[in-house]
Amino acid sequence: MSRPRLVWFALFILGGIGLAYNAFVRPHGMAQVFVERSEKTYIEAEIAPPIGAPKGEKPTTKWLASGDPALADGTAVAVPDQARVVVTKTDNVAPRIARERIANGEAAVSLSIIDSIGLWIAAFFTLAIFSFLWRDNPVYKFAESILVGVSAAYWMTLGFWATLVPNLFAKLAPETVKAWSMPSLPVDADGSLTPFFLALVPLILGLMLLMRLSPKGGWISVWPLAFIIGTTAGLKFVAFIEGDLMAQASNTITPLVALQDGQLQLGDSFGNVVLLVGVLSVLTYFFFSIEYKGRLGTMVGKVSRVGIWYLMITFGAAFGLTVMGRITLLSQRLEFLFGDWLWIIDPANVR
Amino acid sequence: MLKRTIPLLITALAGAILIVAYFSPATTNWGEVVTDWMNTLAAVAFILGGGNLLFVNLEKISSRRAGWAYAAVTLLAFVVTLTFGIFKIGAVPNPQFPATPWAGDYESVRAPFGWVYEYVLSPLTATMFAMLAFYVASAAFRAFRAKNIEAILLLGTAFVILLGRTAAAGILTGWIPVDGPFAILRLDTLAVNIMQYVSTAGTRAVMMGIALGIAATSLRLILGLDRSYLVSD
Amino acid sequence: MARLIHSSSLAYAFGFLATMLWQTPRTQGAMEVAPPPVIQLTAADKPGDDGRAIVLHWASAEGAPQILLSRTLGDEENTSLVREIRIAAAAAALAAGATPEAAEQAATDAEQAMSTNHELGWKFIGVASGTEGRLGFEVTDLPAAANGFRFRAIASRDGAQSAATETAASVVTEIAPLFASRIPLMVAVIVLTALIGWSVWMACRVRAPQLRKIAALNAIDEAVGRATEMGRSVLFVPGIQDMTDIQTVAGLTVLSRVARTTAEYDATLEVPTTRSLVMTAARETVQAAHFAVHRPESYRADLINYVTDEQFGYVAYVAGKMVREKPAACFYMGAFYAESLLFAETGNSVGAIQISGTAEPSQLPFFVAACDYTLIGEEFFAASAYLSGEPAQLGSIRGQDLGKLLAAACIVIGTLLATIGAFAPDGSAASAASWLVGALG
Amino acid sequence: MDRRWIFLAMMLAVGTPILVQLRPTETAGPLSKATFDAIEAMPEGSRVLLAFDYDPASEGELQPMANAFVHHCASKGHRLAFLALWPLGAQKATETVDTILKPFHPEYKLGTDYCMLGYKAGNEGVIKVIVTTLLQQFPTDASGTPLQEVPMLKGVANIQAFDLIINISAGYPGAKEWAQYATSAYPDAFTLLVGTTGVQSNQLYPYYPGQMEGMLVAIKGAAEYEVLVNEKYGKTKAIAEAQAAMRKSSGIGESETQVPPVLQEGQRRMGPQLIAHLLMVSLIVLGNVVYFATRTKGATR
Repeated sequence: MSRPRLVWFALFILGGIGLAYNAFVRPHGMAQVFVERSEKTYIEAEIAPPIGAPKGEKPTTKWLASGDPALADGTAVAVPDQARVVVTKTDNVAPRIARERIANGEAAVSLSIIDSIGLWIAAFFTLAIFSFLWRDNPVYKFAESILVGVSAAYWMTLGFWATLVPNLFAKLAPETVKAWSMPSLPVDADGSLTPFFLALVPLILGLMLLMRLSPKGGWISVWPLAFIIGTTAGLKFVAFIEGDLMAQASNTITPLVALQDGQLQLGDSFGNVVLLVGVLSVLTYFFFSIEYKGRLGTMVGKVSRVGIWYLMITFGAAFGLTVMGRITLLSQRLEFLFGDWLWIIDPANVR
Repeated sequence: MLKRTIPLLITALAGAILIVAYFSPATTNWGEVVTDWMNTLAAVAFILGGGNLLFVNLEKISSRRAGWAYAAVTLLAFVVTLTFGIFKIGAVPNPQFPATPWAGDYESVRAPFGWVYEYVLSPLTATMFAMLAFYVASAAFRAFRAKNIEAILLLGTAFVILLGRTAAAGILTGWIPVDGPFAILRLDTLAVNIMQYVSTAGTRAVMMGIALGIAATSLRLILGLDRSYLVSD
Repeated sequence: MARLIHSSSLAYAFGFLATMLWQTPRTQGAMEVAPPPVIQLTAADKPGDDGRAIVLHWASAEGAPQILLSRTLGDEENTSLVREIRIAAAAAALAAGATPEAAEQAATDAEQAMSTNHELGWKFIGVASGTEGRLGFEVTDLPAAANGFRFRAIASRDGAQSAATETAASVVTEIAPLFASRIPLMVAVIVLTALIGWSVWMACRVRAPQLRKIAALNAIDEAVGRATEMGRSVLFVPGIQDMTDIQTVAGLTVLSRVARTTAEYDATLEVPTTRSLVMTAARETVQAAHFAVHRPESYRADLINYVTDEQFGYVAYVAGKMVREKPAACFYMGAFYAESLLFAETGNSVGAIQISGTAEPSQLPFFVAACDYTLIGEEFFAASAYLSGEPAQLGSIRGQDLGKLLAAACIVIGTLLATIGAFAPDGSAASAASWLVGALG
Repeated sequence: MDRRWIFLAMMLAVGTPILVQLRPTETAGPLSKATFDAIEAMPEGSRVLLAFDYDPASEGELQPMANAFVHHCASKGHRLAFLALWPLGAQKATETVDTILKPFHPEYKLGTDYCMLGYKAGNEGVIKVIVTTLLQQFPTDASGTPLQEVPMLKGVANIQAFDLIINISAGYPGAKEWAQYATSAYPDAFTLLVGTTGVQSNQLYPYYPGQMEGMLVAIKGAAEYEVLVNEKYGKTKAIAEAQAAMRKSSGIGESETQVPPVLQEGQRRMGPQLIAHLLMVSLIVLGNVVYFATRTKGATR
């Protein structure tokens, strides 16, 4: 066995022993998730319009929990022949409280095996990604493959349920979608649902786009692409002139001398001058149609050099600010490993 | 014609209509309608993406290309997650409509899809993001060298901000009185002043430039000057 | 039976009660002298808007610090008020022991009584100062009302209130053909379009402008050349946004040039994308580039692939790919977020030449620090035109510059006016400056 | 030098303070004060729109802000509406309600005191629409209740009816878009407060104080704001009761009221931050020492 391998092997063994000690010898172990299960019965009930409501108002049906007071006082009447539905609700319980309640003999509280396994999986993937810092390795490659597959499916699912169903299908075939998966789909005033034929446009464009998957008709997918590029260009053209160009120019217009109660504010005045010089010199840097040659060109070149200095300070500041966020992310990941998984720190005082 | 002229016309027409539409109360919602369509198209694009992913990985596996086993892992992860999600397997019933299984909450951590998110996707992406802490350190070590004025300004500012935004600022310069003539030298004050004046100036000008750049690029697209994404007939 | 009253109707009733209290002149315990009522209350549709605002004017006596304003209800508000009142009347009758039929009758009576009760159907909209009546008080966000709105104003001082003054006729809001508030923007759009259009025309007819050099652009050929020499691939990352971001489109224009060069040199160009629409567009772009240099046979669609829409899934994939395949040149052109540094540092560790371009101000520092060349902000958009070499596109860059000149002129003039105005806050310079600030946004 | 040494140093610089639970004291800067004051100045019962535009990836920086914002607003008695332009933002909003509103503000009732509008796809497009009509984008709230039946939204035609918008933003769409499409488009109708990640704060400074009245920058901003909020609302009666209940059920814990740990997350994270920043600074110094040393050598050779 080569030396680096030996080192790795030793590290793994040591890590394993550490984990075993942590999990079995320390009083409360590690990586446990506790849950409480409770059952709730739901009944479909018809609620008549209140007395005095304008004529023609129809009764509504609604699912109510079995203990709902409306069922008791007769405001809501259970729909006949409708089976009751029992739903199991699961909630997380903090480990310290859970242990207490289990000791008191509460059967509803228990260790959730599936979630505890989940914690181990999450810890494994965290370490797998970190291993890339050492070098590329099979564990990282495995994690990367999982990440690509899961995330592509995740976004596809979200796109389907959060956009395609409500924005496309619900407009094309509202009755069907309402019965199938969106019982809360709003109904028109006269109680019927009318399809929204304008939704045919994205449907047709979408189908054209999917032609890309076929070997022959791929060229037609350029049409929806052209539509997207055109509309994007139109929308952004106006939005950026209004929101960035004009608004920022407007924000820059401030008096160079800052007065407060007739007193000159030296610091603020200086700041305003610095700001104005900065905006103008950086704008000069972005002048493309003047070469840095000749009298004018040399001058423009000098001003734009000042602009570069401003840019460098801006970038330095942005860099410093960003570092903060990145370090927070790392400390959060380490808190997960030390806290949620290993249980060697407990900042929230729950274990 | 079909591959070039019509797409150019579509781009020009769509762009021009949306610009004009912004100025009249009667047509302002056109932008919203079109944005809605684009969102729908983006969702259709997920299907296109999924199809492509299937195709590429199946090809890798069937031709036994290097790393085909990883392609199989990707494929398996994709298919399993997609099945959990699209079919809402084990979705938590919606308490308002408990009898409609398809109205259930598939994103809950109690449903398989939500479980995969919570314990697989979320730690993976968060850790990938956290890797940045290491990369900013190595970039700072490697790239922040005082080679010339520009580099000195860049690293000097980063230095001030890094110190000014932690408790170190108080330790190093906290003794300078806040309302004294040298208050500007306090690291925290200096950091705020740099951001408020110098860095704001830089950012503003960059943003104005970008706005003009976007406007000009949009115009080039609408006028059909820039058509690099189109294959000639 | 109290449950019959919907909780929202309770809230409504409270609001209603509050409105009544605000409006009813207080007579008892009137230690304070009520101010004289508001006079000359007029309402007019606000011109140049989307039909949702009305401007009120009034005159009030000196010393009436607060004017309480109300309006009549919109159509939907009226319908729901009728419903609330009917249900409340029926509930009251039931609570008093009436039969359901009698309760229904009580509801109908209450509805009929509404039409004669003038105090019902007013909605409190806000408190204004006396001076606002002179300048014009804008009532915004009006709901739809077929018959328009009437308004009432009550002067108030120290809790003592005057009699109510009402507008005589209803005012119907009108939808203008154009937004008056967007006219400055429209002027800006037209001027900018004209400047760019004129520059394009000049460039085509007279002479293309001479442009200053951008180092990053000259480096493109060098980078591709080096990759060819070393026999390694070229990696192009078109950002992580969809085609709905102009940066992605600009990035693809740069891709078009890179693809031409790689096609000429016969180098391998890989383009992993994070959106399938971008993949579609990138394939078209690269194929077009191969056609342009007459090497359509060397185009390979399978090198341009969708990975995943998830930002960090994509990053994990591309970073892994870089470490394994060690591309000799990496291009990052488009919209980037946190991944900018992950890419740039990984690319650096495998010794690639790196050229980047983005208009995300927050990511520029990382590219500037870690890449060999960076197109900063506007440079990135100009690059696509630079690279084409076509006079028309080069002309549009000159138009962009003229736009900047105009913006800078506005800032300088505005600042001068504002500075003069600082010494004379009531002078014409100050008002000119504030007009300019307002017109710009 | 092998950059893996740098990686190791960073791991230690962040890991050690977490293990020893180092916590420096914070004092609030002007931006955090402005943010605190803006919420403080609103009369009780004001309508506040909370836009949760982030996801778990930026949770470390932004969740402490979200917690403090919600606790502060609820302590002032404001009515809260949660919405999200990021798909996972809605989930974050629910979590924040569960960890802050439910235990420390048990009097808050869904519908009358707060409501969940949920996630809506469409990025800035959503903002553009809801500044004029809320119903078009949100016909129902997150649980499917028609918006007209949500008591706290009675009579709300659009988001101009809100007194305050608080945006917790990790990028696009987020603070910039709220400033562009809400406050720039309707300057008089909105007061916008923003909690943001360090990375995009530089880009947002130009909007302060014109389009935003306050801004919390990164974890430092969160920690400062926490200090301000906890000073005034860290040990309220509801918190004391929640802690007493917890002590009763578990039989352990201190008898005195403590500021709940969940409201101190930002301050806690400042420990690793301090050490890591010092490491960064020393790395820059070291890098330059190495650079100048090798350069001088090269020149003499």
